Amino acid sequence: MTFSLLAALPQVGEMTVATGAARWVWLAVAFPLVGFLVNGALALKRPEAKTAVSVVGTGVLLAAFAVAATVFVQLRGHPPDAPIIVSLWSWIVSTGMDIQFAFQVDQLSVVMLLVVTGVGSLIHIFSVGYMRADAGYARYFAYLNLFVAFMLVLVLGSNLPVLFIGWEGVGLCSYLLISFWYGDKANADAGKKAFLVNRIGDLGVLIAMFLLWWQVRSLEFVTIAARVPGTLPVDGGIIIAITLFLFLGCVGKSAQIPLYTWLPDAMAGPTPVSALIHAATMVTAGVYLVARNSVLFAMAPTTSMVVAGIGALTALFAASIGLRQYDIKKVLAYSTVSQLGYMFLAVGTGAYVAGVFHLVTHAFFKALLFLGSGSVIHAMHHAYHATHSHEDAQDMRNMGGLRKYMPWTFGLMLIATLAIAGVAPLSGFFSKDEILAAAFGRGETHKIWLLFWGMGLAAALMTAYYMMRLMAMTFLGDNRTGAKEREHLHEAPWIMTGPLVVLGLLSLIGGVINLPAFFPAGPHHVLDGWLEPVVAAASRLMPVAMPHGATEWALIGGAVTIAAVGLVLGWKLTLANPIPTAHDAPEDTGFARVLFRKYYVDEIYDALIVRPLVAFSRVVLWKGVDQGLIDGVGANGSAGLARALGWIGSRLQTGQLGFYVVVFLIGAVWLLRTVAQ
Amino acid sequence: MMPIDLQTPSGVTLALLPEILVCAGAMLVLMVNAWKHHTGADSRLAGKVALASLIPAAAALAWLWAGGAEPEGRPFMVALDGFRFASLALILIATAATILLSFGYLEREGLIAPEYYSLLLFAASGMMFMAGAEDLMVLFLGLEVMSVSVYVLAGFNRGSIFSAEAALKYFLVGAFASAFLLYGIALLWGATGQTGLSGIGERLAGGELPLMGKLGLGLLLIGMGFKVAAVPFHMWAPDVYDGSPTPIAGFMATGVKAAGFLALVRILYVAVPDAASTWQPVVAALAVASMVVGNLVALSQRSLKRMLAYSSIAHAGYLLTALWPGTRLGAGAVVIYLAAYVLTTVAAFGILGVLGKGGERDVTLDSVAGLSKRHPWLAFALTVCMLSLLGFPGTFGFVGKWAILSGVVGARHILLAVILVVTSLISAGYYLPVIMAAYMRDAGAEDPLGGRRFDRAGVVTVAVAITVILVLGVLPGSVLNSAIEIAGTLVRTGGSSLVGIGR
Amino acid sequence: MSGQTVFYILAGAAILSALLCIIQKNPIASVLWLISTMFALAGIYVLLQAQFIAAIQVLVYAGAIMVLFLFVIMLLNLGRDTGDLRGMPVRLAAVLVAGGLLGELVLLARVTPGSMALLRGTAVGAGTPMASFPAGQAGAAAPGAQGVVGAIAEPLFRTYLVPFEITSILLLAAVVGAVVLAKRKL
Amino acid sequence: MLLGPSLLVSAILFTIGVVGVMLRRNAIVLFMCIELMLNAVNLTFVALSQVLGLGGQVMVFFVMTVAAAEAAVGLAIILAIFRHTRSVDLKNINLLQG
Repeated sequence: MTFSLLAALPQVGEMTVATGAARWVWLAVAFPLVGFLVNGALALKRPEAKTAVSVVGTGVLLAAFAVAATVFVQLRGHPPDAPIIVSLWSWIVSTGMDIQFAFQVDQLSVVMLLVVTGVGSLIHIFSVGYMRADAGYARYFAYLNLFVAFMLVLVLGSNLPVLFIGWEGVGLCSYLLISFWYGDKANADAGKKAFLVNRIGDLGVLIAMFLLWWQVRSLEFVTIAARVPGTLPVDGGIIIAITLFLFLGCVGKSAQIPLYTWLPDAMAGPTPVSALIHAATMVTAGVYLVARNSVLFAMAPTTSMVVAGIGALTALFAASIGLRQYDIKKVLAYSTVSQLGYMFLAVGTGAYVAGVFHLVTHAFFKALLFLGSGSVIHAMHHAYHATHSHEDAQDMRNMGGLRKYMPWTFGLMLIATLAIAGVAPLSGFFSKDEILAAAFGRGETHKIWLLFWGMGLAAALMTAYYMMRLMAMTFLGDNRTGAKEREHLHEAPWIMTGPLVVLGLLSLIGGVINLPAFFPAGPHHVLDGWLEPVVAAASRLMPVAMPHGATEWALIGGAVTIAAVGLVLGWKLTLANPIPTAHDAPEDTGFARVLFRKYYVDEIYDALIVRPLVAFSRVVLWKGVDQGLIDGVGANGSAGLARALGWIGSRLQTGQLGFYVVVFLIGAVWLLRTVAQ
Repeated sequence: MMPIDLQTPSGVTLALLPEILVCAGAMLVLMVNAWKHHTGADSRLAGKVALASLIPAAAALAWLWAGGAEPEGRPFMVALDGFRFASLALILIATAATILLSFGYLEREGLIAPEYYSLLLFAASGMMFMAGAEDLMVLFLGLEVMSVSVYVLAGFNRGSIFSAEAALKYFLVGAFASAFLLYGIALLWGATGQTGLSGIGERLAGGELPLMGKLGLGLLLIGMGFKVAAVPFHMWAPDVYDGSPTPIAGFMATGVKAAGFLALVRILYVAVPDAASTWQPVVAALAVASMVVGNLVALSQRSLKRMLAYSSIAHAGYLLTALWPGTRLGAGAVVIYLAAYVLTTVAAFGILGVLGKGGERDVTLDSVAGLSKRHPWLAFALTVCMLSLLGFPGTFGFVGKWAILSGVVGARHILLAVILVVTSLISAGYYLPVIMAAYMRDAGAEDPLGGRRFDRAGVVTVAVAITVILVLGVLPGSVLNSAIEIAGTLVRTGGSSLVGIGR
Repeated sequence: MSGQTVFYILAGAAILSALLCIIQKNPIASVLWLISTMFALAGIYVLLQAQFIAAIQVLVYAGAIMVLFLFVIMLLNLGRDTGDLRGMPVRLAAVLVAGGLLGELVLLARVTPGSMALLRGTAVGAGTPMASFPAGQAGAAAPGAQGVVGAIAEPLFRTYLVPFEITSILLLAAVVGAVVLAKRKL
Repeated sequence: MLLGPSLLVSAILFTIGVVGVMLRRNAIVLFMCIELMLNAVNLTFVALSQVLGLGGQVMVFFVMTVAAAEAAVGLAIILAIFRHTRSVDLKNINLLQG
């Protein structure tokens, strides 16, 4: 039966044949890929050709964006009834298995396409200014282009294996980019950590994939969505297992509890990388995966609750760590983790559109914040560089009063701060409000969602606080950089500020893509309508009751108040006392110290998991088996002679044939006992 | 269709033509040796003769395969089915690649003894007998021909104490394991009265294996477990690979392992498919142990050669996992994974061969640091190898892992699938640093290759292997199909129902 | 003296010699005890009606192969090697592991011709290689005639032709290999 | 027919050979213990051939050939290592490890 099970069932689920621009969607992947090849070749052969690298590196992204825009226009003009599948070639075809290398063009993937190429283009342009002086300029752009190509494969893939190529690929690029400045061991370690933690998540995706194959005999998203509701029981063990394993992948990639620790470390890479990969695109892949498989998650309410719970918890937890960080990028890193938590709260609640909406607005304002911080670090770095100082260019305690020197950066980052804090009518306000309202509305079906909503609200307060604290410490008050350095502080060049302006505009008005009904002006619920075909099936399975009328207004009032309170507190408390520079600052004490040390999570993981593993391998395998058994059992001190000759690597492999034979025989005795039973 | 009567001497000759031609090649090389025996050019000539003698063997194989040779009546002594032909093709590929990679290596290391190539061909013929055996006696003798030749090849670098030690260790443990294997054959024969694999299968059809047969099967598995370096019978492998000349280490990791697995598939799927409840737990346990131990210990290796040795142990674990289901898909997965593994490993050992000298024992991560700057193509090839061994999507290795997982999940052993995935995640911990070092670390002042270069044969071998890995990673369809088709020929000749099918 | 008694005496001698072989510190003594085991086994072969095998056991195994061992030991002048056994803990471990192995293999003692009756009836039936060759009826010969050289030669050159030819390759490969390794100068 | 007792003797001799392999450090003696194991298997073949026909005796013949081939190569390998270390004691032969 196993084999006949593999016989291809007819593909079910509607799909549309590609026409017009959609047929050429693969160009969006091909352009960055070509960029990677060209820049890679330049990196190897002529790394000094920086102008060519800049033109190619950003040009391919703009071209990809043009493709995305064209496809978007086509879809807008003629909304297809079902996803358009652009099949490029038969990838894994064998009896009973037909996996096409195919792209799926529908409303959701186009949104992602636009975000990745659009925000990606801006960040590429910014990088031209930011990385210009770096020796590895061409290599940097090669990796960045490759990353975008993989990211687009991820969002465009029409089935899980193709998505997985992108999923693994972005992980690999992330690893390469985090450890871009590999000379510093900490950076290389951060890259390794990111890769390994991500692989734990990837494991989940792989297992989910095989469970799906086993149960549904297809890995095409369209087919899965069509077939699963009829074949698997709602909230049954299998569907819960599948969705939980998928979510494990999301937890790894999107840095949720308990696998979030890699993301703050990932800030070791260049700042534009943090903006592109660790804020705007790759880390949101988990949210995308849930939205893409919304039908599966809607069929597993238990998993959805776990998703929402983990999301809410992460939002709160990460925000609280952000309260006491001094490194400007670390604050933003924890902020990203926290905002991703919001997105998972949304998709776990069943508000898939709200999740995607927040994903989009977050891409705008978080990219802006990261790039803005990049400008600040750029300025600080130059200042310290000019005076040969070795102070930390990223420590906010060394900043202060930068508003004077960098007015554009200040203004634009302020917009982003207000947006992330949820001040009406900026983009973040609408998306965050929609998530919180959905969570509150779901409280009617299960009380626990009220708790999630409360956690989201508390996280909102903290968000407003730490963001304002960041702004106050960086831009307000007196400057603490140092007298000599001060004169070297200046605004970044236009090639860097330009993208910031665009992002500022988007952060400002980004909410327009999905205005709520109560908003006095503009078209309402555009994104809701746009994504309706994608999430309709899931919404029917798991409807979201949005609050209306007085409740709605009360919720909005509460949220805005909380944002305002947070902002004011952040501003006043931060500037209430003079801030010592990083050099002179006393150690934090009490709970502040716990927060600064990020709840000691890294240390706890280290103590609970890493060190026992190392200790196990060292003590048991080496000390116990080798030194104890081998020496103790008395190979006449041969181990000593061996050590003198220089031991390499594993200590169990003693080189003693007698020991090998004993191991062999123990295995043989065990094996014979097993078969003789 | 081309029925061949294996009962007649002429039929057997026809069926064994590829093996016979390889043996003839070995003897031809010996004759060339008798006159030309002294210089590097002589050695090269012997290599060329050896390589050329593979061509008629391959042609004979192609003729048999394309003609659809099949036994008239019952299979006898030697199998005649698609699975054997595919096995022979794999072994011929591994042998040809090893010969090509040996040209430059032997000259550089001053190993001027043209007998090398003749022993290589003897070993190849042994592998072919073994993998295509329809009878346990043929299997045992083929294994001995292979082993005896490889024992000598491991110690071929007579000036090196490491090479001598590798040969001694391999020989002593190998002979020890052979005794187990032989005992297993004796008991399996005693339990069934048959040495023919399909004969055993028929005798057992539907019945239970008597105790003597179970013990025999267990002992057989021990012997084969040694040959494929499965934990806990693996301890020899790192030391022996380490001490052997690098092309030979590659040959052991590819040819010997492939022959072992192909023979194992034949034994388990043709002779004892009905005793699956006896061997499946053992295979599963060996698979898990190999995957865990191989990958974990590989993490702690500094020398790339030893790292590859432990990695080959881990890959034995993956292959055992592929073997586990006992289904057509399982046999197909073994073939496809072996193909991916052989190609990748041949290329990896080939690259290793130019990275160091004097046996490559001292090649570490530092040796590849900054390789991309000076030798971008070499670094690229190394990267592809590591990614394929890791099972990264887009490489042939991924397709192989995919096939294994499909088979295992299809046979409902989720735990085994999970362990395979987890351990291959661990393997990222030692494959990726190689890529890291090649691309991201700065080279020292000296050229990492120190003037060593691939000769043309080496470049062609590695380039072809890398191209195939990439092309089949992207377009694996036809290979997957034919692998399953090939597996179908084996399962059909088994003539009895397989576990998994029918559930 | 019945055949059974002789068997047990020879079996005891074989086991005792084997034990002495593995515990003798002097390699030459080990070789001699191993040869003694082989002679005892040859005796058992005669009892089991395998006279030809008994003959080549003495001629080839004890006579040729073991003499080769002896020769190499003498050549390397290893006669006075002492302290050749591993230490006490290893001995204990070895005995334990071997006990486990023997505990499993000893189950074979329960096998009787009766328990194999099912096979006996079909041993030379359609399924066996021996019956495959029309002329290969040797297997059906009476047990008493089995020791005859011809009775073995028949299947060897007919049924087992392929393995027989492979042994020729094996010997050639071994000779080439031995020469490559042992020759002082190539 | 002495089938059971023969198989038992064979198992005992095989085990003794195994013990020897574990116990001995002299490569040549260790190799002799492997020969002992092969002899034990031969006894199994001969004993079973009483029931199953002459095939078993033919196999013994093959096993002897294999033993001869292994002896040739094995002793050559031992000679090769002796040239390097002036000893065949396995305790000295552990350069490869880790």
